[in-house]
Amino acid sequence: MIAHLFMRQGVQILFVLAMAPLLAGWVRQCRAWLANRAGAGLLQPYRELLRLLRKQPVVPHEASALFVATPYIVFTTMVVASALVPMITIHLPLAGAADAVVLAGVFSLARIFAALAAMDLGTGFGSMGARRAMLVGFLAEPALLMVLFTPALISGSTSLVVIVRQLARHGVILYPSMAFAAVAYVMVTLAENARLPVDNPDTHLELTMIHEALNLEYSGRYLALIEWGAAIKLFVYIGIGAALFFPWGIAQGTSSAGLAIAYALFSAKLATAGAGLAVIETVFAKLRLFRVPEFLGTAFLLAVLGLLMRYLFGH
Amino acid sequence: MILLSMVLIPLAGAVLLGALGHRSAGLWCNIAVSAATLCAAGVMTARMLHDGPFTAWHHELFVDPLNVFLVDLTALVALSTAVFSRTYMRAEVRLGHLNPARLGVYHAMYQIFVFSMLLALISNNIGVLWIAMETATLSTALLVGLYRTPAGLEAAWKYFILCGVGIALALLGTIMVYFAAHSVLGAHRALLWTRLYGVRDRLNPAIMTIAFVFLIAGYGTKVGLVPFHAWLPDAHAEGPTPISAVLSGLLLNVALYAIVRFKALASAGTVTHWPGRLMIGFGLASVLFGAFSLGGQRDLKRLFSYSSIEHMGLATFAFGLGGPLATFAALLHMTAHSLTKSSVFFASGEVAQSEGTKDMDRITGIMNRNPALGWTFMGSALAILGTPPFGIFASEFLILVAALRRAPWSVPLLILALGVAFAAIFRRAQAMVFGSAAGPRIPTSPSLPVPLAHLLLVLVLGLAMPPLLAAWYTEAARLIAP
Amino acid sequence: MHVPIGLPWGLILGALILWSLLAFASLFIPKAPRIAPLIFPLGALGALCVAAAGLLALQGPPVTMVSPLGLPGLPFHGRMDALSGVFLVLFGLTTVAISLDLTGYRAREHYPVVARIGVQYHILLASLTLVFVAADAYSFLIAWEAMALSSYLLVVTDHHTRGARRAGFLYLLIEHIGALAILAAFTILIAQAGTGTRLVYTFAALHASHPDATVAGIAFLLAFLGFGAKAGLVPLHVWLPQAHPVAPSPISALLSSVLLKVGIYGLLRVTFMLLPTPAPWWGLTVLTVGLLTALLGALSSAVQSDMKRLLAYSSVENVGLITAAIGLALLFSAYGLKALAALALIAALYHCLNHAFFKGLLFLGTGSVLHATGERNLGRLGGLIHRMPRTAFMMLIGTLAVAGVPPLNGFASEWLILQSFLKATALPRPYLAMGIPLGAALLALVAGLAGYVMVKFYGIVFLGRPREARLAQAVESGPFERAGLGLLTLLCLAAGLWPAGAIALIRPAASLLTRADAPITISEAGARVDVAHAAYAPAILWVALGVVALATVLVLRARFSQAPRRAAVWNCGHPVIGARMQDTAEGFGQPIRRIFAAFLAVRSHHPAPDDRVPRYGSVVEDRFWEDLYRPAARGFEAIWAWTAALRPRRIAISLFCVLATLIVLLALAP
Amino acid sequence: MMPLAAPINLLAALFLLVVFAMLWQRRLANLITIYAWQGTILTLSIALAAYATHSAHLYASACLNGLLKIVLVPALLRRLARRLDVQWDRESLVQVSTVMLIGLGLVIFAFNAALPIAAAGHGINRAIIGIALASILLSLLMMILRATALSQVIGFLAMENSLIFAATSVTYGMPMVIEFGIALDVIVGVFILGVFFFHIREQFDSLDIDRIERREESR
Repeated sequence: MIAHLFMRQGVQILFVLAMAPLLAGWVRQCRAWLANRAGAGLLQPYRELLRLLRKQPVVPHEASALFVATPYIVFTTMVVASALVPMITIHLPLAGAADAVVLAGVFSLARIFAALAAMDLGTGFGSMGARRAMLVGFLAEPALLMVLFTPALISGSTSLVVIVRQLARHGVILYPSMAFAAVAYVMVTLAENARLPVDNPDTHLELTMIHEALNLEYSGRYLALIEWGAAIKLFVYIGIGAALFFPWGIAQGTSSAGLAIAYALFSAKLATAGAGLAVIETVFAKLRLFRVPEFLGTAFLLAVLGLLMRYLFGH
Repeated sequence: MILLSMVLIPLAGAVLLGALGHRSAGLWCNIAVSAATLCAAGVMTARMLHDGPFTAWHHELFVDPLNVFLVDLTALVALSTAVFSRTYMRAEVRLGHLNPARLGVYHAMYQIFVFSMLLALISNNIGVLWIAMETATLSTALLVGLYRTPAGLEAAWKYFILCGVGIALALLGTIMVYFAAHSVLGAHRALLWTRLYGVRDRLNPAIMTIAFVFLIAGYGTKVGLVPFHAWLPDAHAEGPTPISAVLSGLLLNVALYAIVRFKALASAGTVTHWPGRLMIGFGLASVLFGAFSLGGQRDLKRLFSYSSIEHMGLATFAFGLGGPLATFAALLHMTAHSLTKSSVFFASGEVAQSEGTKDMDRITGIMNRNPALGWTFMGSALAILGTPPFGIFASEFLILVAALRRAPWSVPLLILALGVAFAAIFRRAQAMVFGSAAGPRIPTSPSLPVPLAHLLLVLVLGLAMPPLLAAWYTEAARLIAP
Repeated sequence: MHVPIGLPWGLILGALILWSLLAFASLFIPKAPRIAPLIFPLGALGALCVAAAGLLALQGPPVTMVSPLGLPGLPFHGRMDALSGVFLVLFGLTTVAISLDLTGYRAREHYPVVARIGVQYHILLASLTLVFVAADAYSFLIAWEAMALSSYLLVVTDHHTRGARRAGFLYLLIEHIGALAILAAFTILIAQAGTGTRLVYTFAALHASHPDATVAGIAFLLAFLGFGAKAGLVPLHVWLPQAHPVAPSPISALLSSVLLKVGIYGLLRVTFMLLPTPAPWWGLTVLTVGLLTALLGALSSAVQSDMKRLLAYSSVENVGLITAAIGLALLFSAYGLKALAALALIAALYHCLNHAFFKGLLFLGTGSVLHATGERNLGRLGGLIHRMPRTAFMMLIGTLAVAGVPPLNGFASEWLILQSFLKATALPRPYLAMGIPLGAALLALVAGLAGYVMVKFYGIVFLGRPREARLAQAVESGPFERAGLGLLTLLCLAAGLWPAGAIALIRPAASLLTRADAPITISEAGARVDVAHAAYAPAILWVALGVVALATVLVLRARFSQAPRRAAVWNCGHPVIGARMQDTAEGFGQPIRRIFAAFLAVRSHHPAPDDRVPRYGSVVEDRFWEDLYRPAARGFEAIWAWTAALRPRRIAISLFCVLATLIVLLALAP
Repeated sequence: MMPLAAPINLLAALFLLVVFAMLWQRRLANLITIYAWQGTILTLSIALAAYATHSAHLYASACLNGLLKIVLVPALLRRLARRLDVQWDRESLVQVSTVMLIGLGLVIFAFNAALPIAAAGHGINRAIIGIALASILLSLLMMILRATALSQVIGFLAMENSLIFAATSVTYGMPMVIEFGIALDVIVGVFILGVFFFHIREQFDSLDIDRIERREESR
C-alpha cells in the first residue's frame, strides 16, 4: 500500500519532469502559430536542455558557493513543489505534507535564492533583476493568497487535497466567486512565471527584463537546471489552477483506470491552458514596470470581489 | 523636658555658633549641634513609642504621630545638610564665592532655622506655630541673601515681601480661628491644638471657612502653592545649596504641616468639603503649573525648585482628597520628597560648584569628569521623577489610587503632569550627565555620601518601608482624616 | 509567609543572585581586568537557569511566592505559570547566546565601558526575570521601570554621540509615558477593586474583582497604550529605529529579541489574565494597530540604508504581526470561540519565540559585521561572504527565517497566524468575517515585503562586490561570537523543523489564557502539524528536498560532470567598472518609495535642467515624525516658553496674584 | 455687646478712613505722617480694649504700640526717606480716582465677606472684623500699586496695624497679642533694614531675568 503510494508519487514527479519542457515547447509553438511563424517544434526545449547540460559551465571569478548552489536549490524546490500538488490524484504522500500556503512559501524560497544568487556577482543587471523579481513577488503574494482563500473558505481548508475533494463533489459548476478568483489567478500566474504582459521570457533587452536578468551569468548545466525549473514552475501553476478551478477528473480513488483517465484529462487541461497562455501573450503588450503594481492590484481586487461574492451567495 | 531640650539645643547652638564666627571649628560645631538635636529627637521618639503621645511644659509642647516623624525627618535632614555643608561651604569660601566672615552668620541662622522648624512642629500653640514660621522666614531670608550678589539680594527681598504678606494673612487666619474657638473654649486654651481638636465639631463653620482661606493663602505662600509661589524659585536658585535643600526639604513640609493641622480643624465642623476642595484645587494647580514650568528653565537649581512646587502640590492635593489612604500617601510623599529633594539639591550644588555655572546649557558630560557625581545626580533626578523603586514612586502610586477613588477626573491631569515633568527634567539631566565634557573643570571633591545616604533611605521607603513608620502614618492619617 | 521552596524558584533566585553578584563584580573590572572574561559566560549560566525554570513552569501547575520585601501591607508577590514559562524560556535561551556574544564583544572594548555594560546588563537581566514572575501591580511596575532604566543606560553606552543621547532620551521618554499608562491602568483596577486602606493589588485578586465594562475598557486601552509603547506599536514605535542602531549590537539583540516581547507579555498578562472577558472592540483595536504596525514596519524597513535600522523596522513589522494575532485571539474570545482564540495565541507566542531567535541572530551578526568593518551603512558594505563565510552562512539561515520561507521557523509561525486569520469566518459578525481575510492579505503583503527586505539586507551586506576598499581587511568573527550565532541558528532550525515541539511548549500557556485547547493536531511523530486538515510538515519537506537535491546532484554528476571554467563575469557584455555599479540600498528602496509614497514621508531632490552639478537625493522619514512628534514637540516647546515668560518679574504682580486669589476664594466661600 | 463698643466702632471707622488716605497720598513725607496717625488710632483702640477688660497685657501692648508706631517707626522712615532722597512715589499706572474706586469695591467686598463671621459672632464688635478685613485688603492693594520699596514697606506696616487692630479689638485681646506684635515688628524692622541694603538701586521690584543671567555668566 505504502509502496503504491510512493510509486504514484514517483510517477507524478517523473511525469512533471518529462512534460514540463513539452509544455514550454507547446506554448512557444502556439505563439509561433498565432504570429504566423512556423516555430521550432514541440521538442525544441528538450534539445536546448540537452545542449546546455552537455556544455562546460562557466562560473565567474567572483562567485561564491551560493551562486553555484542556487540552480540546484531552485530546481529541487520546483520538483518538490510539483510533488505537493494533486494534479492527477489526491492520494499523494507529499500532498498531505503541505497546503497551498506552504506551496506559495516554497515558491518564494526559490525566488529568494534566485535573487540572492543574482546579487552575488555584484553586477548592475543582477541586482536590478533581483530587485524587480522580488518586487513582483511580494506584490503577487497577497493576490495569490486572496485567490486561495475563496476555495479555501468554500471547502474549509487550505489543503489542496481537501479543496479538490470538496469542489469535485459538487459536480461541474463554476461558482461566480470562483470565476472571479480564476481570472485573478491567471493574472498572478502571468506575473509569477515572468510571462507577458509582466515580463517577456524571450528577450534579453537589458532594461526591461526581470526573470532573465537573474540568469544572465548562468551557463551550462546550471542554466539547464534553472530553465527546467522555470518550466516546471509554469507546469505546477497550471496544475494548481486545475486543482482549484477545474478539479473534475482528478482521481479520487486508487484504480488504475481512474489514474489513466486522470492523466489524459490533465494533459488536455495543460494543452488548453498552454494555448490560452499563448493567446494572452500574443494579445497583450508588455507593461511598464510601474504599471505592474496596478496589474497585480487588479488581480487582488478581483480576488477580493470573489471572496465577497462567496459571502453574498453563500458558496 | 526632652521636648524643651529639643528646641533649646539648636537655639543654644545658634548662640554658640554666632559667637564662634567664621572660625573653622564652626563647621564641625554645626554638625555636632545638629547631631545633638537628632539624638534628642531620637530620645523623644523612644519616649513617644513607649508612652504614646504626650505634652510638656504646661501643654505648650506636644508630640503625636503626625509630628513625630516630621520632627525626626527635620532633625535628620538638618544633620545631613550640616554634614554636607561642611565640605560644600568650605569649597565655596575657597572658590571665593563667599566671604568667610559670613560663615558665622550662616551657622547661627542655620541653627535658628532648625530651631524654628522644630518649634513649629512640636508647639501645641497655634500662636507659637505662627511665630516659629515667621522666625523661619527671617532666618532663611538672611540665608538666601548670604552671597550678597545682586540677584541673591533681590531673591531675598522678594522672599521677604511675599512671605511677609503671607505670614500676615496666616496671622489673620489664626486670629479668626481663635475668634471661633474662644467662645467655646474660653480665652486661655483656645490656641492649643490638643484642646482645639477636642471641640472641632463645635467651632463655627462660617468663621472656620473664611479662616481657612486666609490660612491656606498664608501658609500656602510658604508651601509654594501656585499662585503664591513666586518667591520659591528665586530663593532656591540664589541661596547657598544647603539652604535650597533645607528650604525644599524642611520649610515647605512644615508649612504644609500647618495647613494640614488647620484643615483637620476646619473640615470637621463644616458640612461642605471646602478645605479639602481648596487643597485639591491649589494642589492640582501647583502640580500642573510646576510640571509645565520645568521645561523652560535654564538654571539648574531653579529647575528643581519648580519640581518642589509640583511635589508639594501633589502632597497638598492628596491631603485635600482626605481619607486614610490619600493621607497616608501624602505623608509618605512628604517624607520621600524631603529626602529626595535635598539629595537632588546636594548633587546639583556639587555639579554647579564643579562646573562653575548653574546654566544647564553649559553643563555637559559630568560622567566623564566625575562618574560618581554623574551617577548620584542621575539617581537623584530619577528618584525625584518618581521612578520605581524609590519612595516617591510608592507615594505617587498610592496617591493615584486614592485620586481614582475620590476624584477620578483629576487623574488624567496628574498623569499628564507626571509625564511632562519627566520629559522636562530628564531631558536636562541626560544632557548634563552624558556627552563630552566642555570647558575647564574646577577642582572640587564632592561629598557624595550624604546624597547617597538619602537615596538609600528613599530606596528603603520604596522597597521595604519600616512598619514603625507605616504605623505612624496610619495613626496620623486617622488623626487628621478620621 | 510562604517559604520559596521548589526547583523553579530555586533556579530563578539562583540566577537573580548570580546576576546581582556579577553586576557588583563588574564594578571592579577596571581595577582587576582578570575577572572580565568570566563575567559574561557566568551570566549565560544564569540565563540557562532561567530557561530551565521556565521549562519547569511550563510542565507543572503555577507556583507562587510572597517575598518579605515591599511596603507594609503591600508585599511583593511572585508567580510562575505557563505564560511566564514561555517567556522565561524565550528570554533564557536568547540571553545565553547574547551573553556568549558579549564575551567576545567585551574583548574589544575599554575596561570602563565593559564594566558599565557588565553592571547594567546583569541588572537588566535580573529585572527582566522579575517582570516575568511578578504577580502584583506594585512589584511588576518596579521591575518594569528597573528594566526600562537599565536598558536605557545600555542604549546610551556610547553617550558621547549626539545620536545616542537623542535616541536614549526618546526611548526612555516613550517608555516612561507607557509606564505611566500602565500605572494608570493598574490604579484604575486597584481603585475599583478594594475599599479603604486595604489595597487589592495582586494580579489574582484583581482578576477576581470583576470590574464593569467601562472601567475594564479604559484599563484595557491604557494597558494597550503602555505595553504597545514597549512593544513598539504604531505610533509609539519611533524610539525603536532610533535606539537599536546606537546601542551595542548584543544589546540591540536583547532589545529586539526580549524587550519587545516584554510588551507582548504584559499585554497578554493584562488583557487575558487581569481584565474580564474582552469586548469585541478591544480585539478589533489591537488587530488594526497590529496590522498597521506590521505594514508600516515592513515598508519602512524596505527604504532604510542603515543595516541596524533596517532590522529595527523589521522588528516593528514582526511585533505588528504578533499583535495582530493577539487581536484576533481577543476577538475570538470576545465571541466565545475559545479554541480558536487559543489557536491565534499559539501562533502569536510561536512567532514571539521565532522572532526572538532569528532577530537575535541577525543583530548579533550585524555586530560581527560592525566589528569587522566599522560600518553600519549599507552603502559601504558588500561581499562579506568571502571574508566571513561562517558568519555569512549563519546569517543566511537567519535571513531566510525572517523572510518567512519554509522550512524555517519564521514561516511556521506565519503559517499558523494565517490559518487563524482564515478561521475568522467563524465570527458571528458579517463585517468581521468579511474584513478579517483582507487583514490576511495584508499579512501576505507584509510577508512578501519581508522577503524583499531580507534579499536587500543579505544581498547588499554579504553578496556582491565590496563597496569600500577597506572591506578587504574584514575578518571572521571570533569563537564566542560564532558560538552565540551558532546557538541561535540551531534554535531557528529546531523551531522551524520541529514546530510540534515549539507548539507543545506554548500550548499550556495558550490554554491557560483561554481555558481551551487549540484545534491543532500533531501527527507522524511530531513531524506534521494540522489545522483543520491543512497540514505543514517541514521535516517531511526537508527530507523531500534533500532526496530530490541528492538525486539531481547524483544524476548530473553521473552524466554531465565537466568541471566549470572560471572566467570574468559576462554582464551582457558590459564591462564591470566597479562596485558602484551594483544596486544600492537606496536603489532597493526606490520601488517602495514610489508605490507606497502615501505611507512614507519622502523628500526627494531633483536637479533643475540647468543645474551645473546635478544632484539627486531622497530622504525617507517616518511619517509619524512629521505628523505627530514634531508638532507635539513644538507644542510643548511653546508651552514651556510661555510658562518661562509667565514668570513674574515684578513683586507687584505676585502680590496682585495673592490679592486676586483671596478675593476669588472669599467670593467662592460657602 | 461688649463695653465701650461705641468708641471702638468710631475708631474703627477712622482707621479705615486713614487707610484710604494712605492709598490716596503719594507724597512720601505725608504718607509717613498718615502712618503715624494710624498708629495713634491703633494705640487708642488697644488702650480702650485694655480699659474695658482690665487686662494688664493689653495695657502693655498699648504702650509698646504707641512707642513703636507713633514715635519710632515713623522717625526711622523719615530718616530713611531723607537718606535715600525719595520724596514722591513714582507715577503709578492707575489713576488715583480709579484706585479709590477699586478701594471702595474692596471695602464693599470685605464687608460682605465678613458678614457670615459677624453673624456667627456674639457679644463682640461685629463690624470690626469687616473693617479689619477691608484694611488688610486695602493695604495689600497699596503694596501692589506703589512702585518704590519704601511705600511698599509702608503698605506692609499698614497691614500689620490692621492685623493688630483686629486681634485686639475683635476679641478684646488674644492671649499672645504682645508676642504677635513683637514678632511682626521684628519683621518690619528687618524690612526697613532691607531697604538700606537695597539703596544701591532705586527700584527693587523689577526682576529682570536677562540681567540676572548676564550677571551669572560674568561671574
